[in-house]
Amino acid sequence: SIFSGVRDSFLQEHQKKEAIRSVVQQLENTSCRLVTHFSLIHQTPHSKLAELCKSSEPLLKDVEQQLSSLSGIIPPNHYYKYHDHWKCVLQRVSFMISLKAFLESSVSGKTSEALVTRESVSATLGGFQLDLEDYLIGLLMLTKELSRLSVNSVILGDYNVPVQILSFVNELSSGFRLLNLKNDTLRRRFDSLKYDTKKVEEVVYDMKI
Amino acid sequence: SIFSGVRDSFLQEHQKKEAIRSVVQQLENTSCRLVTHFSLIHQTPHSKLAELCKSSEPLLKDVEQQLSSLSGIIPPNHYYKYHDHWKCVLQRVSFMISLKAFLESSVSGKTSEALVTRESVSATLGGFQLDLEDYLIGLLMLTKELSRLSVNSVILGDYNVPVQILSFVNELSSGFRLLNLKNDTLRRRFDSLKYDTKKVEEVVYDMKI
Amino acid sequence: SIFSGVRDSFLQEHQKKEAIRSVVQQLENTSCRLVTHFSLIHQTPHSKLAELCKSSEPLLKDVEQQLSSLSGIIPPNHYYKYHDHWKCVLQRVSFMISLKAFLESSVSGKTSEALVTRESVSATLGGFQLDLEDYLIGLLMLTKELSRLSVNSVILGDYNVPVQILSFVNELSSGFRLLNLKNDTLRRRFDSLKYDTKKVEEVVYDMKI
Amino acid sequence: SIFSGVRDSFLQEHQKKEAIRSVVQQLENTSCRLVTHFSLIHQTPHSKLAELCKSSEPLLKDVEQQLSSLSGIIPPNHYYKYHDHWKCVLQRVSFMISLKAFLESSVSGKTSEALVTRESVSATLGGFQLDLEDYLIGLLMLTKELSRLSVNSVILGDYNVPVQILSFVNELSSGFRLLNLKNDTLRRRFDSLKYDTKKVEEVVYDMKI
Amino acid sequence: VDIFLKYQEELDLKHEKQERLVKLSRDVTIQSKKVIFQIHRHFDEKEDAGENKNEDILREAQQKLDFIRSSLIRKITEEIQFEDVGKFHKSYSSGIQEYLEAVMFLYYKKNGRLVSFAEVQKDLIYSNDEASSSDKNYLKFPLSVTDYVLSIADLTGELMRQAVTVVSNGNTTLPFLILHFLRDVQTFFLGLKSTGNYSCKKELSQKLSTLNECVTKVERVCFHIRL
Amino acid sequence: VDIFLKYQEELDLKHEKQERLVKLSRDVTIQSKKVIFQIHRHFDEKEDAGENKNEDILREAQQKLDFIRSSLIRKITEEIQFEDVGKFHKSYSSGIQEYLEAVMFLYYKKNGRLVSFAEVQKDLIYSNDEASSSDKNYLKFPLSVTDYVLSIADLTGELMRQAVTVVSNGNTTLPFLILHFLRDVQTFFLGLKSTGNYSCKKELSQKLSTLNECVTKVERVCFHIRL
Repeated sequence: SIFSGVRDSFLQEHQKKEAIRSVVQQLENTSCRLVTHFSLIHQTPHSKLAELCKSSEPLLKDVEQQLSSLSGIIPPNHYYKYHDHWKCVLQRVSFMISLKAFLESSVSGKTSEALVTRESVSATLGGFQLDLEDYLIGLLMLTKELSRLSVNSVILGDYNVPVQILSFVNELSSGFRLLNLKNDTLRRRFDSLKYDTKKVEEVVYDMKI
Repeated sequence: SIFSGVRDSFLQEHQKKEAIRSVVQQLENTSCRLVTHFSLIHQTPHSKLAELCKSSEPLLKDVEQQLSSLSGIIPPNHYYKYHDHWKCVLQRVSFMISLKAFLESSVSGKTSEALVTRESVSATLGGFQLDLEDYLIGLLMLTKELSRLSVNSVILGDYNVPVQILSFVNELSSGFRLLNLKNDTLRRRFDSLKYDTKKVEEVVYDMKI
Repeated sequence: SIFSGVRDSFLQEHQKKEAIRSVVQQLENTSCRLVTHFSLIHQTPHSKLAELCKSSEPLLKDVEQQLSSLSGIIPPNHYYKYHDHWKCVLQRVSFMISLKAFLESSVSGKTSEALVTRESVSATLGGFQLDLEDYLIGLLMLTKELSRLSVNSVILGDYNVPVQILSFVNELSSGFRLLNLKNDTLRRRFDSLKYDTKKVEEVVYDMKI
Repeated sequence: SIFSGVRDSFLQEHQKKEAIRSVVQQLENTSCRLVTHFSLIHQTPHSKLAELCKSSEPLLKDVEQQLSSLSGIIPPNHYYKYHDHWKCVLQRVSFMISLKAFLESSVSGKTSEALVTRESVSATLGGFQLDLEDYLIGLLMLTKELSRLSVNSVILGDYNVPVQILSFVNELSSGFRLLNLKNDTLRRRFDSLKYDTKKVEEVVYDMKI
Repeated sequence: VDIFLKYQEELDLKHEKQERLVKLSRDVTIQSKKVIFQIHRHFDEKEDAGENKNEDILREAQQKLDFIRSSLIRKITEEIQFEDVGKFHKSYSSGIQEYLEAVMFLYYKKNGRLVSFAEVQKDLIYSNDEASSSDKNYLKFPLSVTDYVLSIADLTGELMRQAVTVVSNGNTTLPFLILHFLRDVQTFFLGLKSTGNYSCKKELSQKLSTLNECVTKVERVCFHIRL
Repeated sequence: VDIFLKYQEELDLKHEKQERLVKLSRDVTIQSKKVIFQIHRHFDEKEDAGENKNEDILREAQQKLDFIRSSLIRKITEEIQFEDVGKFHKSYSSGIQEYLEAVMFLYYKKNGRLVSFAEVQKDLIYSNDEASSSDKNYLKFPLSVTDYVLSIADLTGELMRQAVTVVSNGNTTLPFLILHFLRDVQTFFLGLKSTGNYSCKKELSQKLSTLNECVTKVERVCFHIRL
């Protein structure tokens, strides 16, 4: 009958969503471990940051593998149909990857590599598709974290870091100002970027005095 | 008829709830007096904190007694049926007990005793059952209070306290990050822990400068 | 540390909730099938109702089995901790069992057996604990269904059924009025009982005219 | 100090409210019994209505006594300060008294006495002040009940009652149309009066045919 | 910062496309609603209004639907042909649901039963007259099963209204046919619910409860006919 | 039906009186807010702006408050003089609270402490110049303790703003005085809470939490002064 075909489609859809949910839950656990790992930056002296970044890589490998399982479930061209399921966790992972890039450039002094591109994040994710807005939200999470890091670097005696952060945050700000944002999540998070910038400026100003 | 039996059950249930409500109201009054008592920490110099803690003990005795009355009313196995009635007040009392423990360790310098365990809180409550989440929420209320205390200690000239607080709050933060929190009350309050930590960091930072 | 113990508790708690959720989901599916099954009463002539009731019994057996699995998961004394998880589905199942009892008494003419007791529902559920309020809410769902049945019986030409329903609903109404209901869910649903009664009265009235 | 005086006022206020609440709770029980008593009108033949009204009088005596206790608690000219506490129960009692008056006039045939005045209700309440809006809401509750009674009178074979009800409801409608109602509770309830009137008209129309 | 210029372009293009799709979807909604009203007007007529006039009205409705399909929905299809399925679904789904409702209503009126998913999907395949895409000589609108199902629920509301209307014109047969159909749909929805954690749980639950109300109303109508 | 004509009149009179009171209350609010802004402007000035100028501003504020009292609040008092206390309270309480806040703010500025309930009530007793009511030669506005308490909570917001302002003008003493005062108020509110199920529980809880925020902000100010 007409109805039974529809019912079958619904059942298949249901099973696919359950499969997605299961992989996403694993991803969330890994991303949680990543966040815990990188939360140590606020207590880690600059000389040990390279090591901290290095030791996060097995976790990023796990992420890559889990995303590869996820890719196996999503039918071609149906990324956005299920996007809501992994949006949040992907933003967080993207945030972690861009944080790692910033820290590594801070250590190496190659400021041109401080900002990781969307393509580069996606590559680290084993080529898993990354929505532009999710990548941008990840960057805004990064600036929030860096504003806090600028305070803690001073406590740790690393007086160079806040200056690097300020320059990076200023660059991001001018970038974001180019975008025509609608009144959505991105817009609201962008508003807090202004606040984060101000905080970093105060730290650098306090150090000058 | 069936309904006259139902009616009796309803009457008994009603009376039980009234009895619970009445004891819980007394508990709320006592917990309010505790909060008022400990609100003085923000104006009390470090040398007088031991005394302040000591003089809170009669109020804690009252709490113990009231909880013992409560235990007498709750039928066995029905703790969670009425849990919502005392959840809030128990969180607040647990917060007060963990605040007292922190202050005492700050005075004595025994930093290993700064964090009181759930078992220990429950013992202070005369053995009254304390749900794990309620204990944890109590700890998160504590970090909020301590972030405020770090500011006021500086006003009082006690420059050592903010450093103690920062170390304690950092310990708690790493502890909480171990937990895989879902999107519930605990999670939302945990987010404010990050904010509190940031505030304490800024205080220590300002002192350094 | 304190927190690794907490973490273990959280994991166990999480697993328990997942196990409960999984069984409850099965229960929901079965209860949905029960509702679908009994939705046929509105198209079934009175002479075939006995058969309809009979053929629902395998589904009720499934419910019994699933509740028995559920009992295996809930630790003793923790019924009310997780009550919210199965409250709704249990109300619906209780509704179905009391509907079956009413229909069977309507067929056999034994009006004294029209109203099933809570003990009897609980027995059909294999002895699974049934909260008094959940049982009563099930009865109020029943009156709503019966008010609809009174209309459809007339369409089917079964003119005796609305009279039976009116008498049953009146009995229930006087029962509920004995209870001193507070301003809660039960109270609100009781208000709709008045409305249902009125509808049945109008059907009987229309038949008289 | 300035504060201690204020605190005393608050305590006294609190005690007064507790006393009021306690009496109001008794009133609610009595009014519940009144409602249960008069719910029998839908199953009582016209010849027995006089008796039913008569036997409600002890309950009304209870109400009078409880309201007299209430009067003893309220300071002179402070009726409206605590009005919210007894508003609902007084509306219901007023509804019951106006229902009784209507039934008695229906039995005696003195249609001029069908509508009881506010002064008269207040007198039955032992002179307790009755807010105009509460009295009017009581009347609107009455019309709802009477629209249901018109249906049930036909079931009971009392074909005269619906005609009396129609005439009464029409009179009330023209009365209410005189009032300039704001967009409040009274207004919303008045809208349902139109619906009730329509229902009674249909019953009388059905009987004519 | 240069890279942000690229991001700016990508975001702007997406927003503009969303905007165009929302506008097209609104047009689809408005036009489809008109078709539904037109069919309702048809039922307002007495049953014996004459076959010819009724057929005229139905033919006109069919033409309007053909127009919606070949112009508006075709434009939507062109907009999304190279896009990921689902990326812009939210922007146009309300229009598509309204269109489906109109198609189903007309089809029910003509054939007394529900049009199948395959039939509706078939109508939404267009020949591709652009030379550039030589590998693919047709365009297919990606119809979603969820939209199809939600439209069925909306259809029941129209049929309920119809049952109420025709009875006051003295038609005492159609309400029973409609009741029968609505109960089939109700059983189908209940069945969907019991297949488990189906997609769009919340939306379906809402639709199911209004569907139940519709059934109850048509039952009242049939009850009064029977008495 | 005749009786309904009487009801009509009673309802209309009540609604009209409510309307007049709401309007008066709004005027009181507007005027009182102006006074509060005026005092704030005063604090914007440097501390050493000269005693004379400051005194002028305070005197002007006092005159405006006298005017509010002797015209607007007097009119309110006349409206409700024969009414039950509380019957129209909701219609005018927001204006009265704003007035009390202004009175408290000015009084704090002049005397560095809280004005008592009795003092505010005393100012709201008017001589009655109407010949008709010979038995009572004065009119008294029935001040509610609750309104008084809620206004104290609002006052703390103004004082917090003041602390932030003066510190940027180099005044490092006043913030500590204000902090001390706010903490007293905080303790008082906490004490009220522990006396039990006090009236207006919800309102007080809200005010208490904004009060806590004010205290925290002033603490930050004092912290930065101390460093």
